[in-house]
Amino acid sequence: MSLAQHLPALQVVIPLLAAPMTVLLRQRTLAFAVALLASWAAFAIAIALWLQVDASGTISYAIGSWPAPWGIEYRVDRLSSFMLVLVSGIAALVLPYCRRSIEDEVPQRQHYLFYTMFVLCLTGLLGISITGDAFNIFVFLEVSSLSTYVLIALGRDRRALVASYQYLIMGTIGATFIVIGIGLLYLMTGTLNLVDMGQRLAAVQGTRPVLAALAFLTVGISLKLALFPLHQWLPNAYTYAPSAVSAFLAATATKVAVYVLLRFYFSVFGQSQVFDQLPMQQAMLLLALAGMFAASATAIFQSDLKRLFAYSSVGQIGYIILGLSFDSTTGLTATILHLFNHGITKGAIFMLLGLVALVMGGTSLSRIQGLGKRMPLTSLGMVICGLSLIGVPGTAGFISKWYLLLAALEQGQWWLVFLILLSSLLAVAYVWRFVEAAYFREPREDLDAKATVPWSMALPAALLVAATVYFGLSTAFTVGSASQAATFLMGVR
Amino acid sequence: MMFTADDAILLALLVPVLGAIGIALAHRWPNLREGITLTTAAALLACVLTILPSVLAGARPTATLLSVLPGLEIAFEVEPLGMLFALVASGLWIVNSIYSIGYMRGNKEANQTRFFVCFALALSATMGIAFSGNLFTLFLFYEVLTLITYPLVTHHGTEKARQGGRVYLGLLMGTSVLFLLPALVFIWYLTGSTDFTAGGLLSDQLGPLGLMGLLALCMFGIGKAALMPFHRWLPAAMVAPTPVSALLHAVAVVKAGVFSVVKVIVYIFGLDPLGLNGSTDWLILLAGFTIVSASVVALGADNLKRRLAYSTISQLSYVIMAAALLAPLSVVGAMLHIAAHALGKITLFFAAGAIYTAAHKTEVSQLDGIGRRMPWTMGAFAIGALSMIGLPPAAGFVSKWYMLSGAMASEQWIAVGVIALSTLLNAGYFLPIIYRAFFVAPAHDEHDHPHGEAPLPMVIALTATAAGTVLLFFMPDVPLALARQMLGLGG
Amino acid sequence: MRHDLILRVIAKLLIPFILLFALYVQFHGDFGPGGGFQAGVILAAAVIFYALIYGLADARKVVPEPLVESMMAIGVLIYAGVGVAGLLLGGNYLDYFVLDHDPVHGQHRGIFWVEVGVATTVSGVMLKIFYMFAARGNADDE
Amino acid sequence: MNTTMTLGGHFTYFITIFLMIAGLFIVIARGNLIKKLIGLGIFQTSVYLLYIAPGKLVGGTAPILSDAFSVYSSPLPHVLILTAIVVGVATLALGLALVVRIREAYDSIEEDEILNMDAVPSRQEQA
Repeated sequence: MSLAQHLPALQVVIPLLAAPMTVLLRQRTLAFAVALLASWAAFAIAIALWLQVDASGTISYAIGSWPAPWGIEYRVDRLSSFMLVLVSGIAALVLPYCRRSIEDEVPQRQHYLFYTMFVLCLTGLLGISITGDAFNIFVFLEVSSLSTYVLIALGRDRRALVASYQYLIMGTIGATFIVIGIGLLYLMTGTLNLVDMGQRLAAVQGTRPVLAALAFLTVGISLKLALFPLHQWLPNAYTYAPSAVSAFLAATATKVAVYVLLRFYFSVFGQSQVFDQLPMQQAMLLLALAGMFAASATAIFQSDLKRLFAYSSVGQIGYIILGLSFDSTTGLTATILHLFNHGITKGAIFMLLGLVALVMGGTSLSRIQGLGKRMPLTSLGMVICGLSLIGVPGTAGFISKWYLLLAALEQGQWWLVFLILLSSLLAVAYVWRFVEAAYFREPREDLDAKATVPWSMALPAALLVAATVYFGLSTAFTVGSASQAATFLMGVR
Repeated sequence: MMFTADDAILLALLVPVLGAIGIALAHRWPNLREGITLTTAAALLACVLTILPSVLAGARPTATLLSVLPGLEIAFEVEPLGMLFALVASGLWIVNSIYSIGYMRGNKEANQTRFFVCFALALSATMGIAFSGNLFTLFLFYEVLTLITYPLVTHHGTEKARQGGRVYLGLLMGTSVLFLLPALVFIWYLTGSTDFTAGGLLSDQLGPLGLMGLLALCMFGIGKAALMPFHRWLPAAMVAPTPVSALLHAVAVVKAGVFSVVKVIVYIFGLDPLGLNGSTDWLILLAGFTIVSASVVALGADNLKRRLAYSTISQLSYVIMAAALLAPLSVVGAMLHIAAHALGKITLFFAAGAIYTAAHKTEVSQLDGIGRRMPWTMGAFAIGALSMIGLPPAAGFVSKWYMLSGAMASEQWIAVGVIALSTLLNAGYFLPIIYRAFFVAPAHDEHDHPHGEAPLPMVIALTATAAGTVLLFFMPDVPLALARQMLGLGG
Repeated sequence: MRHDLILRVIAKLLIPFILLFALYVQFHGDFGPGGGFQAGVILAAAVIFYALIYGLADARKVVPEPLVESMMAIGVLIYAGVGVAGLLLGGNYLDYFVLDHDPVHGQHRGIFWVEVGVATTVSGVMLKIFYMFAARGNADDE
Repeated sequence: MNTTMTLGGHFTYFITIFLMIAGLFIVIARGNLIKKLIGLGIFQTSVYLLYIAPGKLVGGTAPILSDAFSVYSSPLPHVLILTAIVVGVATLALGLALVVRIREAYDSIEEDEILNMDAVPSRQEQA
């Protein structure tokens, strides 16, 4: 028996096993240790899987040895291996960060449950990325969503409860839409295996139930990925959740939802069906543009940094969907790239904001005046990540914007080029609200720094900031994976 | 020297960064900090000078840092134009540092460490622009320069300074992202590369209209060149301390702008392909318009720094116009003008700063008789003004000469007319200042207080640059040699 | 409700049978309708019934909170453990065929333990939910 | 005749859609947090029907192997929906738990009141 052969199962099982262990141990340090080990193991496995896929192509793993169309299949292809690396990598960084971060933000006796929920959420997200079964996607989606609701509700502000409730309602509606879509597909094809489903759909292409399924799935997933105007849950959820949770969610949750969308569009429906039968391209384009402008413009007028960057996330999701709407390999590459690049950038930003919240006692713009003097390195990190959001060269955000522009140019849509760039100027505006407050206003006298910056939080944040710069300069991994995944998806059918 | 010219390129980028770190670490000891600044400046000049001989000999030192995407490397290649720019910038940094020390201390400015750190980093970015081997690298450092100089512009942190900073950043970042970036992506899309190529990177991928459009994107995208209507940032940035204005106008920022313009025209589009179908006619007209209208605004400006700022806008467009003429002679003129204007304008700003420090005066109308109290300062100012107007014995004469010859050779009579007209306007707004300073009796009012010259470091600095202006008139060998190198005319 | 004698007596009589029925459903799951899920709920129902009649405090003495929480965890561990056992014995994850010499026996064995896990977790979760809601807001009642 | 047959044959779908719309309507239109959850429950339940109804074969029996029967209903939808029901229960439980805590924190379970309560302090914060 070789261990390498079972990596796809272990990818999900290890964090899944860690969840009950943390409950059994009850003691927060032990629970933390278990969660940490599990997330690091998951990251190692994800990298190993990525290497395997890179070397020898798609891996298929039959759960319970039931062969593919009947049993549940775990399927690791280029796209999912890339997602696995992103999700588990962020988790591996956020977990050590959690320990100190939640000390102030979550009651102590709930700490071990926090870790339980965290690894459960990780399990769900990894499961979505790895499974090749439509219904299994729904199950893992709910595993991650339910634990997310709990994690958000742990925020110390009472508004966290309302935010969590709203997210629960919206999320459940979204998930139910997804189940309806899957159900309709199941009715039409009699299978739940994604690949099998894709092959059988060819026979019933364009029939009304299939189109209805497409519509239901699109709306449901769009709710989950916070596509404008289905994004209302997101700003509150990110604002009031504990910092570590905001960081993890901002970097992974919506991204995995985008993955699900890509998976259904390209592996199941096939790009021709999605874009020819319904005016998806135009709809996506419009919504993406609306998101890019409306959400970014809203971000400018926020007075709390967490909320500001939450709106910015909605805007950035616009870019991700915009890449999809091009219906070209370059556009898809841009989508997948931005998925990753925006994930690490936003993760870093929310981690840094956690530090700010810890030291300054909050993240409102009036509180962080003069931050450049009090927390010079943190502010610098924020600026770097802000530049990545704008898309300044030398940062990860530039690379994805580059591909987005390239995709627009390929189709000769100059007006889109300028719209993309105009909206990144909006990003300049909201990032500069932070810069001006942090560097060109004097610190408030009445607020004292509450704590020093603990290295267990600073180090993971610094690593992510460094990654933001690194992936802006060295793109072999990101662009390589993304373009391979895009070519793979476009060539599926 | 133990290292080759190739290494010196990377070293030139690294030295200011190391200097900046040193400055930051030494923030408690101002004397040590300033010592580090000066040492770094000297070391940088030494680095640049080690590259000079090989470039003069016709070599093209290169260095590649890393490849971001296929055909999109951060790569450096020193060619004559960049060499000249680097020489000017690094040379003037030393002078500017001496001056800054006097100015910052004389005016008891806050946040001096941040000031010197950003200054050093800005120089590193400038070196990156000067030595960039492709448009992507240039763009990268161009943006870095914008960001690094932003804290310098908003140095005072007042509402006015923030406002100025917003305009500065908004215009520079806005134009570069909105116009230059798509141009960059488009060029890469067309050719799979952004390398600066002798004779032009673009061959025949585009029709005349497309070429014109792309040129327009590039020209408007390089907002630092202050081509109208994207010139507003320069006056807005005048809220900064004077050494910063000197840096912006003479050493790094605007020069980076016109340098990029020349580079793009010569190495991306190529003189010949552009000349074939007259794609630059509109640019000549626009640059001409900028020259004349900026001069007219300068004529009416009472604030000294504002007048100088509009003078800069008009002088920058000389360079753009000269490059747009596409005649080899005028391109030589453009290169020379980068050096000549740098020396002249830095002198003028130094003088303005010295007047502010010693006499706390900012308006032209207050300067009656100041030349008697500050003879060195106003003497240097006069030389700088001569250079701006283009009279001997100042360097501005040489560059204007080449430009005019180029314009005549290519029979662009509009350009000739613009140069002539603007020379008159230049004289119109500079000579009265000199006249007031030396020949009008000082008005006595109660606010006046007795003062002499500015602090010694400032006087030394401005005298040095004034001397340089004169020196360049008599010995333009190095810039000329570099210019001929660039155009392949032989040394 | 404390002194409602009839209810108390009936509860005492009924609860053993409810528990027995839970076990029946649990073990009959192999052959007919039933299984860990239903059994777990019935098991929890017995305890909830007890709590309704005798009060939450008494129920907590019988089935203490930490036990409930552990049940939730242990059930999942059993389930996942069966999967890992399949892994260790040379099959894929959750592979029942390899759990015994004979694949059919292996199936039996695998399902049996999985159902045990399900029953444990389900009853744990039901009780936990009940405890949480019941304890809310009337702490002095306990 | 034909239409009535289709209507009759598709009656499960009509019920499904009715439940779906009704549930969604309650979620959107009601301000009471508990009622919203009830609406959500109805909405989810409609989906169970959507899955299970097509699995039923006329004349088929429960899928328990026996010599007496040869036609069985499809068991797979039931298995799927069993999972979905668990998920639904979990969601409902969590939602209710949140409502309990919201009530403790705000002393209200009406959405507009809660939003009003939060709007005021945040304005003060900005001032």
